[in-house]
Amino acid sequence: MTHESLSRRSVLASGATALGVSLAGCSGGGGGGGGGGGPTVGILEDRSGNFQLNGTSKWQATRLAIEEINENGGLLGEQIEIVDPDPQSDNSRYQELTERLILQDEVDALWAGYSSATREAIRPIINENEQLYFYTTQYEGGVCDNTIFPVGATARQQLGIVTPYLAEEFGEDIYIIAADYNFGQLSGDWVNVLAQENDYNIVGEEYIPLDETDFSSVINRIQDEEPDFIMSMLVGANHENFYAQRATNNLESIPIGTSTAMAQGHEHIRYDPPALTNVYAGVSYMEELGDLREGENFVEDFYERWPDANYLNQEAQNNYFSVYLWAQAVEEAGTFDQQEVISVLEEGRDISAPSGDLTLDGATHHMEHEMRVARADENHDISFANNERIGPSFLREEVEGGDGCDLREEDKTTQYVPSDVYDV
Amino acid sequence: MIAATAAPLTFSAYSLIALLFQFLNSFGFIVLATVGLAIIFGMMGVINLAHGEFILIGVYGTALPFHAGVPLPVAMIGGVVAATVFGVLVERTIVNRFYDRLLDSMVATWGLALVVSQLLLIVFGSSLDSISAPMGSVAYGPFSSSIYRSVFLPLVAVAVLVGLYALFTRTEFGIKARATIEDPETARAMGIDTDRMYTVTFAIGSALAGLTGALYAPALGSITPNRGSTFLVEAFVAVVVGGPSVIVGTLSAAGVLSVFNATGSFLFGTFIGQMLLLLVAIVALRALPNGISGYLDDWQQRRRAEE
Amino acid sequence: MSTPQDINVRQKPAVAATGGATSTVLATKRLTKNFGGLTAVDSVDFSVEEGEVRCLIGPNGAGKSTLLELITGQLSPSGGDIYFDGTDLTDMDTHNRIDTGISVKFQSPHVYENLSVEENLQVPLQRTDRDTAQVLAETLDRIALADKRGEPASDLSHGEKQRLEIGMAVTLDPTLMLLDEPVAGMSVDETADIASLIRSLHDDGMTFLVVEHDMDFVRQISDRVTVLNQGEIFREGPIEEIEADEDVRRIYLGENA
Amino acid sequence: MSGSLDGGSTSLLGRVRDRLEGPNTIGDSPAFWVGFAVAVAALAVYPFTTDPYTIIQSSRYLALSFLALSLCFIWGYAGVLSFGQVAFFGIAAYAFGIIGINLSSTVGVGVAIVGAVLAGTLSAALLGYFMFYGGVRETYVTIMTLVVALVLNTFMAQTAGSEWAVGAAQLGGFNGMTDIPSLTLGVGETALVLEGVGLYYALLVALVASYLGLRVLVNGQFGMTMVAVREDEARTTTFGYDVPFVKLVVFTIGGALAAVGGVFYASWGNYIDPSVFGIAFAALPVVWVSVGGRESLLGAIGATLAIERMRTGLSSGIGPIGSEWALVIVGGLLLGVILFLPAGVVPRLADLTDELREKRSERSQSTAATEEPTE
Repeated sequence: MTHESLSRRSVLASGATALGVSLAGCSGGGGGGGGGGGPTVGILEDRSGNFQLNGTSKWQATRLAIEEINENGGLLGEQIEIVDPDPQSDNSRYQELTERLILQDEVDALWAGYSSATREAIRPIINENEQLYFYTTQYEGGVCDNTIFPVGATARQQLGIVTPYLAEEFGEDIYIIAADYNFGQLSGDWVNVLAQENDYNIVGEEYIPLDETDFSSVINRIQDEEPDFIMSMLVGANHENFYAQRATNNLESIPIGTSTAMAQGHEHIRYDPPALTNVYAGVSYMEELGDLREGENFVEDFYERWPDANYLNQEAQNNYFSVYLWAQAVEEAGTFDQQEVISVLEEGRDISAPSGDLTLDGATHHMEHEMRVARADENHDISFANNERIGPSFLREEVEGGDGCDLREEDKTTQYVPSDVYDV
Repeated sequence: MIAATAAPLTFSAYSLIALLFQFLNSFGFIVLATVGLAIIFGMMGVINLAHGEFILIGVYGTALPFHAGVPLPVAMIGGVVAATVFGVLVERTIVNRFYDRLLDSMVATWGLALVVSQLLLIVFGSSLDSISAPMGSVAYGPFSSSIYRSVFLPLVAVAVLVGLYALFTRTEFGIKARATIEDPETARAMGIDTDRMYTVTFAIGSALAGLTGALYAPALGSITPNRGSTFLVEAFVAVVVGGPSVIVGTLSAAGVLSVFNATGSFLFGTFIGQMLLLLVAIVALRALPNGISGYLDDWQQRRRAEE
Repeated sequence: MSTPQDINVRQKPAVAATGGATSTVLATKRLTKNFGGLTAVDSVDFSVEEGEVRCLIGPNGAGKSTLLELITGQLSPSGGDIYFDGTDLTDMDTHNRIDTGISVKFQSPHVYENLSVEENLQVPLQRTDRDTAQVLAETLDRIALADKRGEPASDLSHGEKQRLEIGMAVTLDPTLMLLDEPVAGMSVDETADIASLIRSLHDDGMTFLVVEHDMDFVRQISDRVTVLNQGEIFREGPIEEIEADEDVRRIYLGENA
Repeated sequence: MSGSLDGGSTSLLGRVRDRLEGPNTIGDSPAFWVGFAVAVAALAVYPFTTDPYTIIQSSRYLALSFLALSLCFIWGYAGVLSFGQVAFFGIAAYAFGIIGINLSSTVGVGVAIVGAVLAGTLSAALLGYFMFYGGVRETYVTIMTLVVALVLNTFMAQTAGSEWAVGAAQLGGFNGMTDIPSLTLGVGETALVLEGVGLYYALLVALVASYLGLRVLVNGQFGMTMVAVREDEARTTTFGYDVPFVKLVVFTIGGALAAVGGVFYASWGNYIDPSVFGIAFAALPVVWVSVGGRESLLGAIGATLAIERMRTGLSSGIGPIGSEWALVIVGGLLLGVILFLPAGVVPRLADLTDELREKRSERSQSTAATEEPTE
């Protein structure tokens, strides 16, 4: 059973334009349906539970973007309503709330979830209701799904910038440590892919349960292998202890490359130096980068709106720019109708974000990001290096025997993994 | 996918030392995580499911003053005091209603655990800044180990057990306590105020939980309100594997479990180490339903009988 | 849903309380139990004949309750064997021993406090294929608790609980009934009630093994008495003989005097 | 002859009621049954009065109610407190996913249902045998069941790689297993896929049937046996009951109930992940059953529906109470009930109505019996 009669056919508002994007709205198509009132946006980000540290700033940045749009006259002449219950880092609550936001609140677009597990938990519901959904966390990559726009950098983008940089700088013997679940394992696969492509040596590879806090034996093994650098895809508060124990054991001389530390959980601020010294993160954005747009100051605006906020992380910036991405598409489509908005998005768009000028790849629903290497020094001060624009090459050029995934051409609700293409 | 196991260490004298330190680290952790729970279980039969949160109060009680500028050793005393006061309050208001309803006491303390960890989140936010571990590390060959975790904490663990042994065998409290364990009714008939004994016991258990929290505050990395579970599972497992006798039980369970945990994670990675710990616990429970100390009691009796 | 195992109520041999050729119902061979250094039951050879009321007496710590618990299987012996009706019970679980026709009532009342009197009786009764309603009525009558059948057992007096518990054991229609100090802590009237209850059951052919301290009570019910001392059988014989025995007086009766 | 027919049907009704009623359940009065019928009827017409979202959510609560029934049955009636009932719930959910994905047909779903319930039941039987015949007792049982759930949690979380697949079904690690089929009724072309309202009715029917079935069970001989074991294991042994066997049977039935819930749950979200084995989820059945009343099957169901509804409400805040207070309220509720209503809410309510009724009948008796003022 599909909820044909219920699935969102949003109400069209006639109206003026806003936001400096040209093109006026026009008459309503899309046919009836639609529940109460004006356009509605759903935000499901964790403000309590395990992922609260990362989720809160995502929630804050999404609200900020929508409030800015509303202050500037709204979208298609209407004020956007926000529905944002707290899913409490609980996947079954996510499922429940996703159903609610789609069926009851009939949201026109949804921003939801920090972890990959959350995304997978709600994906069946998203698919069933053909809901436009922005997933903004940096992630393992490979999701090719009709109505989902995973706008965060993928593992291939993040690891692709930092791994070669470290190999160049320090040598080619790599020790991999990663969280023992989907994201960590697939990220480990990506490091292996990069090693194959560039002839690096993987001298050790280890996957660590998410609830482990003691890394003594891991550190002993690293000492035994003496790698040139470590690639760390550790995740969550428990794993952060690795960096503290690394400092205790004077291991800062071995640099660490990562896709997880600093840009999300701001470990470089929460930990005393020298724990994060010589950690190199492949990132699309960090608060320290400021705002690369002319005459805008995202960081200031953010802290003005949320004076108590802890940190403006990479994910929050993704939430922020993707709201504007959606708004532009709505303006261009002249309707909130999700299928039409998706069609506009699939034409591909450029957007000017705090992290730089980015491009949405219409075929894969992924972003071409400005990637950079962020390094923490012995005082945990951040410097950026090796700026490079990296596209979603895995989905665009590698999967399906090189044909790539093209959601404009065919319907798909799948996730590709490195082993579909590579021998890892 | 490449097999998710680590390469085994090169075998050498140094790696044996590393294994020894790994064992000490694990041993110290299990003893300290367990001893507060064990003393309450051994004396009162109550399994305190909020034990992890008691330890957490010790952690917060240490970290908050420390971040306010108090020196670490003094801050640690704050952690012990906070957990003790909290323990006495909990005993007087909640636990004392459940002396004869053990399963209910588990459920009640479980409810308490939910409330405490969430209140810590609401009041103090998602995480407190970490405290750096003192004492640095000792290097040998290619390896190094944290002095604090692998030397100092195991020594404290042994000192705590020795102290408890002295408390139970050398003091009036200890004699009364053992009488109460043996047979509460007779103890009451002999004029021992068993309710008071229980309160004091619970206070000691809470103080030990607080001490554990205080000691591990600098060894946890980030301090978050769900850290209690880090300790809880190991403590549960060790208490049921050890059985009702506090000192013998804790010592033997910590010994057995940390051998498996340390060897497993040393040779095959931390995942195997964790699984081994839990599986050993299940098998041990099945083989020795009253724990190692319960088995030793039986064995001693049989030995005596045969003489 | 039926109960795990329904026991077969055996056809009881028509043995009157007196006379007739008797056969051994229960026998122990060199039965021994050690606790730590203490030998509670020391190589005891002991037997109970069909249709008798045997009393087991002895000073505190003589091993009486231990012997009983060895027979029911709550303790496992350190050595020796137990036979019931020719069957070797030694390695049987408690619940299987009950199915061979033994019933037991412990020293302190062990009724189901939260169940009503009637439900208490139903718990053992539902394991038999006896006519529930009829046996229930008979038993309630016999233990004189018919008017309290609906009350929770926790409301009963000490004596009533003891009667109820004997009633519960009786509903299983056992060949041999083990009673551990059935009148401990009872008034004279209550004691007399229990005595007449035992006698009436005995008249119906039930065999009893009763551990008891109270010699007046023993006199009211017993045919033969076994004296246990320090885990060993000290004397055995008719009640008058035992009471007249100087050695028994010295070790046991002296204490009570 | 209509008269005798009437008589026949009343006595049939009477016989049915006899089996459903007894000392081990609350609510034996005609008023109770009328109330029960009204409540079931209200739940049956509920979908016509509300939106599809609410129905989908209610289906989730109903699926969780099986978990509550299962714990209530083993803890309330046999005194075995398991903190790991979620293990059998989760095992069945995963088994349903594995079989359902591999046999993707309507018949396959039927096989999956049977297979999954069997998997949950057998694992309960296995663990039960291991514990009860091994002499593991009381608090140790509680800890052991919890540890088993945690082992499954740790293990399942790391099964992300493609090597962790059973046929076409990827276990999916921490991210969970997706594409689990929905329940279907019937075969082939005519099969009815149970989603939305259909799933709701299937759950309602199954839950009412399970509830009534459990009532018959606990009020029968076996119920008496369970209660005897709960009250006094040693004594019950001396009546010839094989206590470990009784507990094993109870634990296995409990596992089966949890497994049924797990199948519904997996098909409800078309998804299952290792958090079903986690400590947070494991706590919930204990909360529901403690609050509702561990000796009240209906109380357990009612508390599940009420608490889960409240938790959903709290996730977007209720009035000034923000979502962050949800766990504090749930924990506080549990603590409060255990402290002040140790038997749970429903048994306490039943006591209150009994007292009220007694008082009223006393008053009416006293006014009827005597005219003179007694004050």
